[in-house]
Amino acid sequence: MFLAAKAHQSCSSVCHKNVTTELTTEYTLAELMVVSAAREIKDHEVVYVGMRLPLLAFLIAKNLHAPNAVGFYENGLIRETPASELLFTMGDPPNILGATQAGDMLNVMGMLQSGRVDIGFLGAGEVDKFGNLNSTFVSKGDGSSVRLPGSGGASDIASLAKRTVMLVEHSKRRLPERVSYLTSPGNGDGKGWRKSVGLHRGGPSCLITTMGVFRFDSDDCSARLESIHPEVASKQLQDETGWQVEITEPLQSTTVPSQDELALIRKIDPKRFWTA
Amino acid sequence: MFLAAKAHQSCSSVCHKNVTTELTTEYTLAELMVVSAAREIKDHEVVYVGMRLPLLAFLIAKNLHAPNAVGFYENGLIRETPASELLFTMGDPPNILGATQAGDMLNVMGMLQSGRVDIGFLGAGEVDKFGNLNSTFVSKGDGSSVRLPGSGGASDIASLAKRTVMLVEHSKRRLPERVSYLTSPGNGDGKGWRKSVGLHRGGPSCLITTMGVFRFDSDDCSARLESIHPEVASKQLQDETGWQVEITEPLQSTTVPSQDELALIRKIDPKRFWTA
Amino acid sequence: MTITSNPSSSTNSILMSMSEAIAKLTCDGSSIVMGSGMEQNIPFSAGHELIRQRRRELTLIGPISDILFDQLIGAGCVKKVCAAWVGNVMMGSAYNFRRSVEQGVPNKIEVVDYSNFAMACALHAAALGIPYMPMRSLLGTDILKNNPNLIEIESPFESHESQAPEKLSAVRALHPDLAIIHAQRADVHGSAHIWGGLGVVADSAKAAKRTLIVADEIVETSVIESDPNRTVVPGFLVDAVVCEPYAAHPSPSQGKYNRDHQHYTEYHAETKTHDGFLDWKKRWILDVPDRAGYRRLLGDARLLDLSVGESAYAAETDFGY
Amino acid sequence: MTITSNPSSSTNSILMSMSEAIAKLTCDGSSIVMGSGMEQNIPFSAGHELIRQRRRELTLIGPISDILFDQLIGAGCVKKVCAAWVGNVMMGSAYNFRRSVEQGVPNKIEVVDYSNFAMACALHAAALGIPYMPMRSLLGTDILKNNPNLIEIESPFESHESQAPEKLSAVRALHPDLAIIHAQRADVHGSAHIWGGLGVVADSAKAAKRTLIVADEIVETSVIESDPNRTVVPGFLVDAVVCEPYAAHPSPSQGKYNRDHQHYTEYHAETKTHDGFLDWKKRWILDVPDRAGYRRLLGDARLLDLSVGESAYAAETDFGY
Repeated sequence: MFLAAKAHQSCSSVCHKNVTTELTTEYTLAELMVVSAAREIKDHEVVYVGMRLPLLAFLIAKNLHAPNAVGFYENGLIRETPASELLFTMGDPPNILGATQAGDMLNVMGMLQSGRVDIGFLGAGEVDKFGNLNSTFVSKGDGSSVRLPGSGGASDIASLAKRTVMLVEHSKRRLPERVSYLTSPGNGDGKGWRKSVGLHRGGPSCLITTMGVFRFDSDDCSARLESIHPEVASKQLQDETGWQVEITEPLQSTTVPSQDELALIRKIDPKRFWTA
Repeated sequence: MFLAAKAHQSCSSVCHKNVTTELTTEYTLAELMVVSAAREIKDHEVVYVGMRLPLLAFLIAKNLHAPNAVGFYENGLIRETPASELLFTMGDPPNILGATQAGDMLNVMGMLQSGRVDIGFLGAGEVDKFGNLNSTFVSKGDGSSVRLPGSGGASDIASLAKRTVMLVEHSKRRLPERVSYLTSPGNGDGKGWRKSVGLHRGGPSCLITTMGVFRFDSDDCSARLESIHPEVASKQLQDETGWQVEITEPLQSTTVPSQDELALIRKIDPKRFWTA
Repeated sequence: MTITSNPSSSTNSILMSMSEAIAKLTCDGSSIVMGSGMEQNIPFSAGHELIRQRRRELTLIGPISDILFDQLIGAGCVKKVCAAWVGNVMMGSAYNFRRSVEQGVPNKIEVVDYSNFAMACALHAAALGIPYMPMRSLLGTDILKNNPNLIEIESPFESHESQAPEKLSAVRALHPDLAIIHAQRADVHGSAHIWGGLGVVADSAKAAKRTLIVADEIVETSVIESDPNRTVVPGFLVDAVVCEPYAAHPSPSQGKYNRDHQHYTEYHAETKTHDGFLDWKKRWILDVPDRAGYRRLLGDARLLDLSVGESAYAAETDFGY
Repeated sequence: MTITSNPSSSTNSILMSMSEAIAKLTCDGSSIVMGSGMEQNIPFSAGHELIRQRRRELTLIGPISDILFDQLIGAGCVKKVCAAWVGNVMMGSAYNFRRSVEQGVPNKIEVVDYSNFAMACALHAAALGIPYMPMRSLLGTDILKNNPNLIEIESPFESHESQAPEKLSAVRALHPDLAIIHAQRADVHGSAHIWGGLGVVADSAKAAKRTLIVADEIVETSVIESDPNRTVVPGFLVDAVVCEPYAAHPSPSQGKYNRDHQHYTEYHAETKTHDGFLDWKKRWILDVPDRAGYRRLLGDARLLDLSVGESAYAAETDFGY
């Protein structure tokens, strides 16, 4: 799967102070998103990694808290050990060297379809309150539309993984009430939708934006705000969200990156290609 | 595919004189069958080789008159060069060493299904006048039945190759009017049957027995005797055939093995495992 | 810049003995796919341990099976066989199979007939997580008529050639409880390198609920990871690894040992009667405790005779960057 | 005993130049699958020759396509794209694709949207010779609603979990006129060794009516045959072989050369406008006669920088017996 655009582009100049440790540590919003994504990976899980920020999130998780996680890449790679360098794409030479298995796309997609993938990562042009994603067309304010790159493997991951985690830049345009084109299925129009269309498992678990973290565990299968990023005001977040935000009380502040996490991110991405 | 039993077992003690060349050359019926089978392979054809005698027939053809034939083996091997030793099974080490491709069964079976195989070889417990094969159950005279090993890949080859060549020991029991169990489809009950059941190509081309060679080019898609082996009488052949034999006039005598062919067979199978 | 060494490679070994693996992964009534590598890499030592542990009511699954299925049938372990071909790949018929079907000796088994391709597609469908595979084979045959897992269907898309619905066959996905797979080499986590004809090996591991790898050799994870395209089964699919040299004897393991033709002809000659098979079983299975004992019975001279005479190494392949 | 040496290896070479191969195997209106190796082994040099030969009305097929499809679209060669993703694998959007769809510049293309898996299954179905593949993906999506080659079906077998018919999706087989496949090495007959992630390479060769192999290196047939498990495309499927070092640049060819990240960022920056793309096309495609010219334009320093820094050879594998 592919993030339709670089989700972190708008946050390159924002820095935050990490106030949970003794040391004052600055981090970027992209780093906060990567770390939040990495923490969704549990040890021993099979992870459909996807492209862009999740490439880095998987490396962080494998090196820190999920050493036995297994990475699936839709070009046909399976890794039980992390790549030893920053990846720009899943097909980069450092991702091939030392892979556990290298084969056809059908091998990894088949195991995704048969239910062997625990968690998949997704990006999109739009995400709605039910976790449906659009990475095909988005409408601009003036009535014209923007053609996005398309699903890639996102629709397959959204259809077939046991749960999915989405990473999207937070803006009213990106987070509409309902997507204008349903590229990758979330919870459709609510409870029971997935089963009714023939999807037997899975669905969105978590939406990580540049302002907060949403969880899809409500009765109606819509996104509830679980935590808000440091220095983001609730009103600001609501103003930039296309639906009425429901909050899980008490609203947490998103756990900021630890020193270990930041040190590792900066070791892997010293030039800050993904985390500027 | 597998020959259900060793088709040449009954002919181990029979020898014939080759009278078409200056030299008098003795050959066995198994050698005559192997050579007849090899001659069905044209250069550049894709051949689904199967097991037993055809393993040897393919080696003969590749070395003599069809150097560019491609061999398919259902264990997943594809060979553009012949194996350098006698093969007892398609999975023998000399067949793996030097193969062009070694992969899954689905690779070769898929190309068989998509129509890339020109000719396939089949054996069976029974063959009937329409070229249908039984390698599952045969009834004995006393009412009991014999369980044969089963289709292997024979039914797939019979369904999907562009044409098939069958090798069977000639006896009334082996050549009934109609098979008692249709394991591998020939022409069913005659013209139009294959299309009517959904088989879009292929069908039997040739039946090589220990007494003669039949061709399936008649209007009603049944076997017509094209040639009779040297020293076999027409009446003897009819007596050992379960249907009224139709003859293509003028009836030929089966072309006996050439010196080159015999020399090669004996070089490959010096202990006469297949050709005694 | 290297971030880290392999954090998981030195832990989580699932290496165990064959008796432990068979005890752990099978029970009476298990369905087991074996012989997925066709005439090569047949896991005979695992089958012999199933016989020693007196497993009963097994369902055996595989396209062909060679004499391994015949041995399990003769030993009374089997209730049902789902296969395309049961015999002796070198000699033709296998006598225990015939005795069971024709005479109920030692017990009557149910045979569900497939073709090789239908079996491959049944395992492929299961590996892919779909309920069936469409095919063009077997139409008009008695195999299709008699196997409830094979049916005729129509294509949901119109044909390019005609407007009429296109007839197809369909085979139901088959999910064995266990796949037993022989590999030339594996690491202690189960990631396995296999070479030669691969038959239905990869799909059988993915179709099965659990997988047992039997390897001629255990290697460091770094050996597996040096050539990921050679990996046919990734370790996370594997539940146990057993290391036993000559585990596939009398079938060949390319680059490790050759096919023991003599063993096939002897088995054929010695098992013509049920009593003959019982003698054979006592000698080759019951009276040997494990594969090491079996190797001793074969003897050093025969092992040497079967070993690789002339090595032929794969061309150098660079995974560097 | 050795019977014979390879009787076919020294004859029947289908080695030719890229301009010959593209002239021979394509025409206006051809449908071509490219980029089947995903982010690796993308046959850029073949795409550039299609642009130089001014092919028109092409249908481009592939799961993803990277900027190769974007270049062909910008050059006006394309009528239709069947793909899951069209962009710049490193940078996101690709501008020619957007301009074509959004503004009809240089011409309006038709886009038939797939997911990666649906594309893989469409080629798999064609490779297997069946009219479609059943899937469980894409149900409820607008991709399925808008692509006539994707439909909803019901399983012809009852479900294990429920008695109701099981909903599935189905994708129609896709048969391109031509597959263009990049390989690390091939022989003069087209048998190709490829390593790394294999994407949909093997199925694309079998799905297509004809196949062009573009290899970094031509090797003796004995090299191919020394490791038949490394062969992804067997020669009898191949219609032409072209040997061009760095043919896949700027995408990587594992063990041969690395990914040229800079080229992707520059392309992204320089093709924001149509005029910008025309300048880029003139410099990198029209003003170079062939891949040798392209390598000269890249320059020795950059080629050296992209070459393999540290080799990492696959573990020894013995095919002997």
